[in-house]
Amino acid sequence: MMIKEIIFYILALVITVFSIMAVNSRRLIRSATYLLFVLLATAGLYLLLDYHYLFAVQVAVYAGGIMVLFIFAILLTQKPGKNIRPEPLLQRVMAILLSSAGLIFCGIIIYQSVNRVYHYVEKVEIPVKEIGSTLMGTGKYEYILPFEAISIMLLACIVGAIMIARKR
Amino acid sequence: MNFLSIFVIIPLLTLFALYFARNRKQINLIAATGATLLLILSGVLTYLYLNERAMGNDSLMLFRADMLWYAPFNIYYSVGVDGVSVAMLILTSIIMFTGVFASWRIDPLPKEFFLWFFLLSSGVYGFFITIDLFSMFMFYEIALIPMYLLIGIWGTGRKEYSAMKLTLMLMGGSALLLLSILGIYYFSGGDTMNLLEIAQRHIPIEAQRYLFPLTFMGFGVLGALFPFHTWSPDGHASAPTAVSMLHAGVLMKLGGYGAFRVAIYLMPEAAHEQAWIFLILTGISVIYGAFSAVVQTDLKYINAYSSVSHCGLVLFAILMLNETAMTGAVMQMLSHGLMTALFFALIGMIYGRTHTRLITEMGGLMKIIPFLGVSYVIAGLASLGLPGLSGFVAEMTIFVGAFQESGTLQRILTIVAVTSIVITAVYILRVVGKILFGKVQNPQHETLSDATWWERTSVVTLIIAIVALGSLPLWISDMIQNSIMPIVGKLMAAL
Amino acid sequence: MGAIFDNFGSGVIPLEGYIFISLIMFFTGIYGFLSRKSLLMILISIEMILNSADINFAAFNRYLYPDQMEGFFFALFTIAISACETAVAIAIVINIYRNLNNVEVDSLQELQEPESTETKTEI
Amino acid sequence: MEYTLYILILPLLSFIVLGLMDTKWKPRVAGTIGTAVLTIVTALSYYTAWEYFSTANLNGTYQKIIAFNTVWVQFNEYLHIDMGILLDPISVMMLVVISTVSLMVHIYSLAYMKGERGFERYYAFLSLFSFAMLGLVVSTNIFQMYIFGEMVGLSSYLLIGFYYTKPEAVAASKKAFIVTRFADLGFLIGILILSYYTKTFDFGILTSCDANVFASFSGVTFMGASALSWAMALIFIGGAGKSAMFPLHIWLPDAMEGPTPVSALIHAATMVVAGVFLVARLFPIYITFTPEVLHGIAYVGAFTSLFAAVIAIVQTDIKRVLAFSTISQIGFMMVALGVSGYGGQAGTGYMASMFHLFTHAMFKALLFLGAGSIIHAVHSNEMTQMGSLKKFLPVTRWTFLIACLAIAGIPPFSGFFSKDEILAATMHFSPGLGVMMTFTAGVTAFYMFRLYYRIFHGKAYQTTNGHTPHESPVAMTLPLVFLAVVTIFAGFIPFGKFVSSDGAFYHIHIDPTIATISVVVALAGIGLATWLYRRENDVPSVVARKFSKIYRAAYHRFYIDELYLFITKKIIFKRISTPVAWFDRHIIDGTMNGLASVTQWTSLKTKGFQSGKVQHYAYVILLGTLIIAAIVIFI
Repeated sequence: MMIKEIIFYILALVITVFSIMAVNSRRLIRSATYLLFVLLATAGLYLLLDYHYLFAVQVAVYAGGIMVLFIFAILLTQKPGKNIRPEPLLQRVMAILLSSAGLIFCGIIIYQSVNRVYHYVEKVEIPVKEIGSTLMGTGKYEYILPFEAISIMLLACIVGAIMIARKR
Repeated sequence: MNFLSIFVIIPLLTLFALYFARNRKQINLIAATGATLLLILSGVLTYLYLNERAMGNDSLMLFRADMLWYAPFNIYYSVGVDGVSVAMLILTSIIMFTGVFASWRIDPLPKEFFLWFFLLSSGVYGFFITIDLFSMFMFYEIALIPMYLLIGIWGTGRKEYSAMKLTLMLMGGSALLLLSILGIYYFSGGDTMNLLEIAQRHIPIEAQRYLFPLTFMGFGVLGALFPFHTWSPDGHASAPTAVSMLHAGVLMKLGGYGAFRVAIYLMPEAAHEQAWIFLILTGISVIYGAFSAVVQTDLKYINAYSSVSHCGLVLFAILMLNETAMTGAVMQMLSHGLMTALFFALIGMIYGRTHTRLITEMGGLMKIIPFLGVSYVIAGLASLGLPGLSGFVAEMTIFVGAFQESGTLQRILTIVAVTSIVITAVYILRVVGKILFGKVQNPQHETLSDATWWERTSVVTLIIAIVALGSLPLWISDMIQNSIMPIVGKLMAAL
Repeated sequence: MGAIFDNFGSGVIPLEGYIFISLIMFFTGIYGFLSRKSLLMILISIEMILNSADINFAAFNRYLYPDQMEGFFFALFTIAISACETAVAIAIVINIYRNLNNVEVDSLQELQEPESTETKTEI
Repeated sequence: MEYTLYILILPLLSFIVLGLMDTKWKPRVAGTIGTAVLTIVTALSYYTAWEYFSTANLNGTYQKIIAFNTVWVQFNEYLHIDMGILLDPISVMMLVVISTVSLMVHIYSLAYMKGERGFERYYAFLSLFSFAMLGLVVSTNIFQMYIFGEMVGLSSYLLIGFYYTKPEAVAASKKAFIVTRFADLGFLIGILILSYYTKTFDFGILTSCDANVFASFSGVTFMGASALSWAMALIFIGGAGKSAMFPLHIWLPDAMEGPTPVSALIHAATMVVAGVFLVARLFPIYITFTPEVLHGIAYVGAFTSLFAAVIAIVQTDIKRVLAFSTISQIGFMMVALGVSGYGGQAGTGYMASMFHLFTHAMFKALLFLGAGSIIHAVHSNEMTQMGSLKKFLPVTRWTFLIACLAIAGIPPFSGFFSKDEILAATMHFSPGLGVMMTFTAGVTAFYMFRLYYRIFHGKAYQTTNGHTPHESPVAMTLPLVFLAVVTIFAGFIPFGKFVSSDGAFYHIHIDPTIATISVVVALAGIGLATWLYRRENDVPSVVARKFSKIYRAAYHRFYIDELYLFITKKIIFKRISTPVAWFDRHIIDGTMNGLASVTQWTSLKTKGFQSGKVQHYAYVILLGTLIIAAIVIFI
């Protein structure tokens, strides 16, 4: 089982390194690329958790759809090869202070508190059929209502995006 | 619902009727009708009141009626009048009446002006007829808020500044009041807001000790208590004529009336204990206002400071806590209301002609506008306490009453207050001499026209009231005195 | 975190591992959100924050309540919503770019009270 | 005797009617109404006097009669102001004096004020004055006296300021009102003290000198003097203000800016003796309880008398000479009251004071009306512009001479008798004071004849632009003649029969020594004046140069006015009022404005938190969340 562990640590390393690089990069297009790596690594985590469907969605929606949007937006708004002006040092320092404070704070809490016995249940992959019926069902622990809400929201979102972005 | 409520309803009806008025003539007609009805009503009330008393009805408040308004806090709309309120209602009616005539040519927006004017007056009437603490407070607020717009829109000079200052300071006062009203409600048992009921109970002395200054100061702000008087010079100087009249004539009386009706009546022990602090302040007011008036050059400022001095005398007399002085205080409220309204009316009329209020730029007006000139002299004489005019009776009642208190502080302050009559003479005669007598300063003034009929109506009504009060004071002082007796009785019992 | 070291090499990936990764991602996103000026960078940071939440949902579901699917679906919906959000946000960004010719967050001042004009009214 | 009420009501009605009508009526109508009313009042007064002195006599003592009394305002169960009519010898005498002089002035003014702008107003004010003055003298209580005193002050103010376009007249009227008001302040405080202890305002009770009434005064002292002394001294200040006693005399010379008949009525005969009347009214209290205050009054009176007489010597405005002479003569009256005892022969001073009041009213009114006649002819007040007027104004000249002789104290004119009694009483009290008053009498004779000679004799009259002076019309000379006749014969009235300190009969008898001395002194004064001023010569200017310092000081009235000016302008205006007004605007109002500014400043500063920057908000939200979470978890 070592292989799983190794993969996990590799993914963790990738996420850590690339997320930090993503937020620090001077070029937007690089940031977007690093973000892509982060998202893909996350997808890898889902795979480790045996959520294959989630993995697929993550790759398709995030890494596929959203990233394409980002890249388009970046290409539309940025001149290629030009760095962004660095932000004021004070702002960055303050942001680092706050986020590291939050990190430490939450880390301590997790370190001290998460000691519950848990089981790792292996190989319990959720069949897509079950996912589909749960998503469409109306009973307890079934999700037709959010599903519909999301669908309407997506519609609204499409309309809204078109309305906002179109030329006047 | 009894007939006292008509005092509140008539202004509201007038207000409603004004909404349909189309031109200035109709507006004036409606406003004058409303004001006349109120004047008649106050006459009827006086007659009924005296009649009822003559028939031997000696309950504290006559024409009582209650209507539940908000049960959880025991808020009632309860009305009732005694001699003091009747006197105040007469005063309000007279000043409303003359105020309408004094603003016959108000510009711009006559309709809106009268709308606010009548709304304000309904608040004032409400305040005087109600005997429920909360309703009292509500009507008090109704009377204050329109002032902001009336000064801010129709005023002159630094009107926005003055309106803001006046409203903020008076609001500050009413914040103290709200606090004290809630305190009184809570400490008197928390089940009634009715003044008469609360008076029957005993508010613990510890509570009185801080509720009394709150109440007194809250009302004192409106009564131009030193050092909370500074809204008065600016406010009066900027306000339009009728508003100055109503404000100095009636609204400042709300302070005195409230201090007497709420602070002294409900908290006699604390009144005895803390009277000396406020006595000193009011003593300062009296003399300080007079001295300040001596060097002012703006007619309205002179009058505003003189109001500080005279209203200081009202609070001063109330704090003497004896029957004679308190009667004098109420008389002084009446007298000051009438004469200061007359003053402001005349100043407005003179200003409307000369377009200046600086006494250095006027002179010899007596020859050009004799009617206004003579009226101004009469107002001045009333103000400096000439026998036969209202000021004298009021001031003498106060002085004699105050002198009956044998404490050293009271003695000294009484003598200090008495000296104000000389200083008053100094500044009144200075103004009269400067603007009315002597040579005409500005050749353009030579062609000014004398008072029109509506101005005459307004001025003559006030003069008649002043002379009537000053030469036949007995009936009204009796009426007031009889109503003050129970309050003084309670005060004496608290000793 | 002790669990990570205890279980190191045992082949079992502890829950804390996932939580810590998501934690790092979350605060990196926060950092990006607070420190960057570009609207697109802010958006990228937001994506990271949302993503870190997704990881938690999935991990908790798998580790604590493996028989149920709440976390799973929540992550699913979050992904959908973040997609919507990104689409709209990017539309807005492009619109802003058209109007202002840049995408810096500080240049959005239309609704802000002007700072220099201190209208000190005398009272 | 209810009809006495009409003595008060008629002038009041006249005032109201004339005042309301103002210029709607022709001047002649207004004048006629005013004069007619006053004629009726005079007739009523005479009838009252006749009826009173013939009926109110009980066992040789005159009773006090309350003809009318009503409560005007009630302060508490025992203090109330009444309005009423009290008849006793002095009030009846005053009724006669006032109505006579007033009637004369009314008639005189018909001609004197003819064609003046505001003629109707003038008569209205005269009626008001008559009302107030008559009301004052018949007061039944001290507060009524105060009230009518105020109204007298008012009408004096209005009449002095009659020529209201003249700045001097306005200033003078203001000064008169304020100075008397200041004095009335003392009066009022005195009344307050007195009434607090005695629980009454009523003269009947007060002057009965019932020890029970004054019992509560016992042991009450303030700054070394008893409360009663303070009260009585303060009340005297009120009287001193009205009667122009030093140092409150300054308003009277300036009051001469008013029309001359007004000066005759108000500032010579009636209003200025209100103070004397007040002291006389309260005389029993003074003599019984506070003789030290009474003696103080005597000294104040004596000093004022001499002081004013000295100033009168050097004044050149004829009305001012008369004004200072009035002050001086009132000083005489005050001295007489001050030195008087109570009852019988000891009460000479009291009787003499009243007697002098009576005769002085007549001859001083005559002098003023005569001066008016002269001014009417010459159109100037300055004696430097007069001289040798005797041939132009025969009637005026002879009547003026009679008055001058009377005031100088030459028998058989009325002044002699009254002044002689005063000197006798003073001499009896203290020889020093007596000598001083005798000297003052001599000075009086001197300055009066200086006045007389400089007007009617001396240098020839310079006619300016063809205008020659001519005798005044009959309406003016008639009062002069009438008053002159009264002046000649009034001395023979057995005054002691009517007025005495205790109401009992008192027989005047003239002390030959004192009479001789006073006549000799008066003649010496007249002789000196004759030598100096009968013919135009340069002796007066030589003397004036020799004593230039004193002369100048006296001419400037010993700079008392300047002192007052300093106090009002420099102290009250500059040192008190201006700082107070500044304090109010800047400190008190500044504090209020400061509070508002602090509020505004705070909100301006805190407004920065609402930067409108999303990252700012996010930062604060997160920080807040963290802190709250930390608090919840760790604490």
